[in-house]
Amino acid sequence: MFELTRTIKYEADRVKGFGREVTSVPGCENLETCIQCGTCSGVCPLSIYMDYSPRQVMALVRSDFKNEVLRSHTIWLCASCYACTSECPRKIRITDIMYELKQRAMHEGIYPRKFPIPVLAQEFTKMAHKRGRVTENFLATILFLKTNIMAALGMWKLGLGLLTRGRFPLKWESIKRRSELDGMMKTVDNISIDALPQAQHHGHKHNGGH
Amino acid sequence: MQMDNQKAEVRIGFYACHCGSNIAGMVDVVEVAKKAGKLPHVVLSRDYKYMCSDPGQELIAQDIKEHKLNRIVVASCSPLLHEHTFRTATEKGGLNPFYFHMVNIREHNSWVHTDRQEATEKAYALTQAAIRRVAHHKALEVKKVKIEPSVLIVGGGIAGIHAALTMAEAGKKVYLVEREPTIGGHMAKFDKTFPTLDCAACILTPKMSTVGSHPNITLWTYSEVAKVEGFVGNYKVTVKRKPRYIIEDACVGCMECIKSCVYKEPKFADEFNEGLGKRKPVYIPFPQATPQVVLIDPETCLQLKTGKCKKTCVEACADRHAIDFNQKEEFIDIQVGTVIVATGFKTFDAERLPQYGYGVHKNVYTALEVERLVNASGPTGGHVVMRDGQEPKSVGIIHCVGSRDKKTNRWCSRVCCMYSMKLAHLIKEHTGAEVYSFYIDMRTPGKGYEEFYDKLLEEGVQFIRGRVGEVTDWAYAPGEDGKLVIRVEDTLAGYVRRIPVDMVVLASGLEPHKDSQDVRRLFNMSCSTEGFFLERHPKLAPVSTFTEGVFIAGCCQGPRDIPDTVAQAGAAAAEALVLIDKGSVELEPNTAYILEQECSGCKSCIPLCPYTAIAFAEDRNKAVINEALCKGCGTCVASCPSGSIVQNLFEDEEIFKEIEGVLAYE
Amino acid sequence: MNNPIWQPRIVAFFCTWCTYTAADLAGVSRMKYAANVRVIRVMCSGRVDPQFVMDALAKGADGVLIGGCHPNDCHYAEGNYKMLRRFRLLQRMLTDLGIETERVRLEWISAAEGEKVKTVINDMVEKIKAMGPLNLPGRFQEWDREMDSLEHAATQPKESEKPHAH
Amino acid sequence: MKYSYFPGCSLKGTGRAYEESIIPVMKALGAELEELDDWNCCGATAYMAVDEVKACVMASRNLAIAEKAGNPEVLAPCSACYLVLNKTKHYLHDSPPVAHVVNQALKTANLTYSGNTPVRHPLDIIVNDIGLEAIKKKVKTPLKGLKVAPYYGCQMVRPYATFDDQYNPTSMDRLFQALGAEVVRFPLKTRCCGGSLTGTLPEPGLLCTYIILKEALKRGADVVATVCPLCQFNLDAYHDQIAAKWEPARIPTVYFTQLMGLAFGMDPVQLGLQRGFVAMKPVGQAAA
Repeated sequence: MFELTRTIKYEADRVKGFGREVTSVPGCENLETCIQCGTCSGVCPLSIYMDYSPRQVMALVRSDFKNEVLRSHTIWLCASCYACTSECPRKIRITDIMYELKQRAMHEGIYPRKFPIPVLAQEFTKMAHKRGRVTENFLATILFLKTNIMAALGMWKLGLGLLTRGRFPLKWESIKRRSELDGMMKTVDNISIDALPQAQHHGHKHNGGH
Repeated sequence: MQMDNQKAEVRIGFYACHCGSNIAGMVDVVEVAKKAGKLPHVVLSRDYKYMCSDPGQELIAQDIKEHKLNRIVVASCSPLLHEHTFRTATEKGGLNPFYFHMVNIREHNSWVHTDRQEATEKAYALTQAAIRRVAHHKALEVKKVKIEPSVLIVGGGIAGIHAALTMAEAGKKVYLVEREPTIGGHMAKFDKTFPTLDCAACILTPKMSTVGSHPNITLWTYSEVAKVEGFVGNYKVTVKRKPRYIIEDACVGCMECIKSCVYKEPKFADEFNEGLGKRKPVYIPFPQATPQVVLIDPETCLQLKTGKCKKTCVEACADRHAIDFNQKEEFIDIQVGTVIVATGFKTFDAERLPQYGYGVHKNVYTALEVERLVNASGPTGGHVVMRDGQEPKSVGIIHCVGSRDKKTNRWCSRVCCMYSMKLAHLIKEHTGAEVYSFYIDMRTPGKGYEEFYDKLLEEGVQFIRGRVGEVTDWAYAPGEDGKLVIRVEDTLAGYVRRIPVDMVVLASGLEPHKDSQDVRRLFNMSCSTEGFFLERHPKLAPVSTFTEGVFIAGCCQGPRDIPDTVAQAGAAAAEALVLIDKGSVELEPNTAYILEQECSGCKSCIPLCPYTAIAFAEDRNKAVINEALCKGCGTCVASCPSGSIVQNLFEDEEIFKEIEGVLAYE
Repeated sequence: MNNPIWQPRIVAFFCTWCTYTAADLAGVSRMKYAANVRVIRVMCSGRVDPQFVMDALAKGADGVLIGGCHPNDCHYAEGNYKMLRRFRLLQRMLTDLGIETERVRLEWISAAEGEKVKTVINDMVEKIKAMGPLNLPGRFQEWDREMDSLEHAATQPKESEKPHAH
Repeated sequence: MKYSYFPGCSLKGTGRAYEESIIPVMKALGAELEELDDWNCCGATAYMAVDEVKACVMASRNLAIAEKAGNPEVLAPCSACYLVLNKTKHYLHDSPPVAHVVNQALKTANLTYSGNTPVRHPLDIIVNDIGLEAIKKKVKTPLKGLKVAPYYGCQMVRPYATFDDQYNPTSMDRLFQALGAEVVRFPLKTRCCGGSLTGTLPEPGLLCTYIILKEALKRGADVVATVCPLCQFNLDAYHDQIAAKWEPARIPTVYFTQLMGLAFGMDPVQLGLQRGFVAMKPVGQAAA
């Protein structure tokens, strides 16, 4: 008993213009010249866990398969080690493209929900925004509560270890001038980067906050 | 010559070429011709489909006669392409060819612009400039230069060898200059040649020895071109002969000196075997080296280094007296009519890609090293044994090392796919090892090449499409301990794979020599952006350069395989033969002369001339230009404070009129 | 001057061996660039007389581009150096005349650098567009008029006490 | 020499030992670290994934505060902070629109950014400015017999590698040799430690960590030395999980500054060495 799935892609599956949109973001231009050699996947320490290899992500972006790319685990598995960017023979800044795709996935709200990595990014951002600093152990606690309560229980031993070694602060770290940072962020919210003259960034900024 | 047109009425004929749609597609040539027809002195203005065609040229000749034209302007392609054609047509009409001027509205206009109105406007402006200019043209006479019936060939690889033999067989005097102690180049190091797998030595060495013994060929190995002066037909070349500490004429190649050297065993890295074998300080690069003359390496020879040696070699040489420890660098001047540059390539230095571990892991080899390993006359006698003494059971060949990579060399080196497959075949044949070939795209465009690929597939070579990420010696999975592990995405199967192998072969790409820029300057050639020598035209003049009489052949122009190299060498030889057999070459009459009545005798022009063509006549207190020495750059003209120097074809008045013309549009 | 579609006029002097050939290469490679440049071919950049440059500006060019071989690559050994030396003098002269030195540009472009022809021309057109028209012929007329009025003033004793027109 | 010191969040929490060792070591070398006033989180890799403009704003607040502080250079010991601050500098330089927004935001806090204060890693300063000769002079108890696997991680050498080779960095190798230690050839010196994945997706994250630890043991190292608090945490804190998943790979992981402190004859507790999960064998004392 098994179910067959059709894997064919139709032209209607493409979101035409998506590839161009990504490659027109500064830093992502070279993607157009990808020769699909697979060096990125070959050097990526995490490619072995990815649903699409980094090389495939490049091909999918270029061919406008927006939904496939933004839903992929690959972009979230990228740990930003920059090995691919360093090695790419076409000088494609693959890590930056992954960031670009992460931002788009967040913005479109189509990232995998229970997947802990985008949740971490969200929570991290929230904490950094609110307090100006990140207290790692609290962040980890929140993360586990949101994604996998069992994992949190499994980590109690690590927490205890950190505590006894003085590496588990019991109070929140934060900056003194929280309102200053808040004001800065509000300023950003009020400027639309796309409305700026000579803006090279294309309509993907999402300064409206989350 | 012709009647003196100077005082006669100027009657200009103008022709605008459509060049099919090449020009007419972007420039309204009909409009340009129509407007040009209304300009002063223009008697006749036409547009025509293809001016360079026979009927087009005929049209000019006819019109000159019928309409009594005495100036011709053609607006078409680049003068570098067809100026000669139209000058000939002008001459055919009975006019001095230098009453012609050409307007470039294709390369400089229709092909590079996108707005029809702007392009047309520009074409008309350039036309006006030419029409104003041509009125001031004068009848000139071309200079003919005799061509010395000899050729200098730089580089003794297969390209140089083939060109030398072709020219020598045609009865021309050939000077073949090679930097290394022997000719043969890279090909001499190869074992087999793809795709036929015939033995490289078997097909090359007979040609080498013919070069060595041919009466028309003077072979100077271990020599370099130091200086080149003059121009087509008459190049004066200085060749530097490095001391090999052997009197070439006296040495018979008996190699007794090598046997008797105080070093009983070969001790020093052998360059010919890519450092895989050893040689003595006195050595011959390989048995079939041409010339069959030994040489002494001053870096390792005891006598040359310390002056303290028993000189057993001299004893062994006995009364031949071929060894001369006092030999010095020598410079020889020769006179040649033409030059063929065939300086070849250098292989990419694999250490520049540290992720592949060359120089770190001893069982990582370059392809050229493996050529020596599989070669029966190589350091291991043709046994593929690695630096650790083992025969490999599994081998990974990595393509595109230093090719198709924006961080190193952008180009495809063209030969690596094929030679990698050849090595895969040979390694399999010699050792029965499992061979993996990692490629980005398999490039086999050549006669019998794709069939060779087929053969390799049948032989069971594992072809994996993916550029290798890294070669490491850290083991993770079972079976990886003590091996070199290749990590790669198998892009066709869709998996990242780790493949442990005993030996890694890096298919290094081809690149220009480190000193290619110096060679280029020596012969006044151009380089393309990559550093390979630039041909005059990529399609129609592939072995010519921008310097008249200097031709190029082989990999110095770009990566290519042996068949293409030989074909190109033949072509270069043929081009050189054409020049020589023609006996003379016509030079542009663009030389400068002095208007004596204007010259104030200030001498400021004299040091400016790089050809010392300007002398000073003390008796008259005037500068004098020697026309035979003048190359026509016009630098003195631009610098003369009294305006008393005139350059033919580029007179001040002509250029001022051109400036006026290009700015005369509305 | 208020013409909204004003297009700069640039006269270029290209040496036949390097830059002219490079421009041919740009054509063969079908690169696209602005149509404002009119090329005059010379054998060597060393042939470019400063008078040519001044003459072009005086006749209405908004800029002049000189293209030669890279240093050490001159077909005639050192014509490009001679040009470079002259170019520096030329720039001083332009400054004295109150003309922006960026209007006259010297570029080394080898026969292989078709791409550079494109970028240099596009860049120069952009920059001159930003600077606006030079209009030397117009200024000459203005100066002529001033000179006339001065001469006029000098020949008319009655107005001689008047201060100069500006 | 006085440096503006940007500790980053980790050095106040899980990476306390890094701060505890770097301050005395730098002091011993004559360099004073002045902590940036009211610094905030650099944004790390996570913020970049959400909003790159805001990430730049976060980072640039620190850069602007540093400019105000007036010291010629900023020292950022955490590789992630080092990368993010430098990356932000590149962004602001390359993208005028982003720079515009950032400058607007800074203005509301009475701050300005000119881009003139370099952000440097302490390893760079120690090896290239202070120099190995000066360091050798400070060594009181050479680390004789200690085999160190130098682990550089990714973000210090990639992609803005300015002071060392990104394929085979050697700054730490040379440093430890100067301290008298033996450096093992470590092919994984720039391989990723898994970054924040160890916390989010244990399987892939911990595999990265496990591979590095296992190889260090195989190469005969006594200790792994790091330049980054996240690397140190990943290599140090998950031994139980690694042992449960694969096999034990117990080897201590310390900061390079801790090894320097030991060689300079400082007290291990003062250097925070007791904070590691795997204790380091006492060295140096025997030689002293």
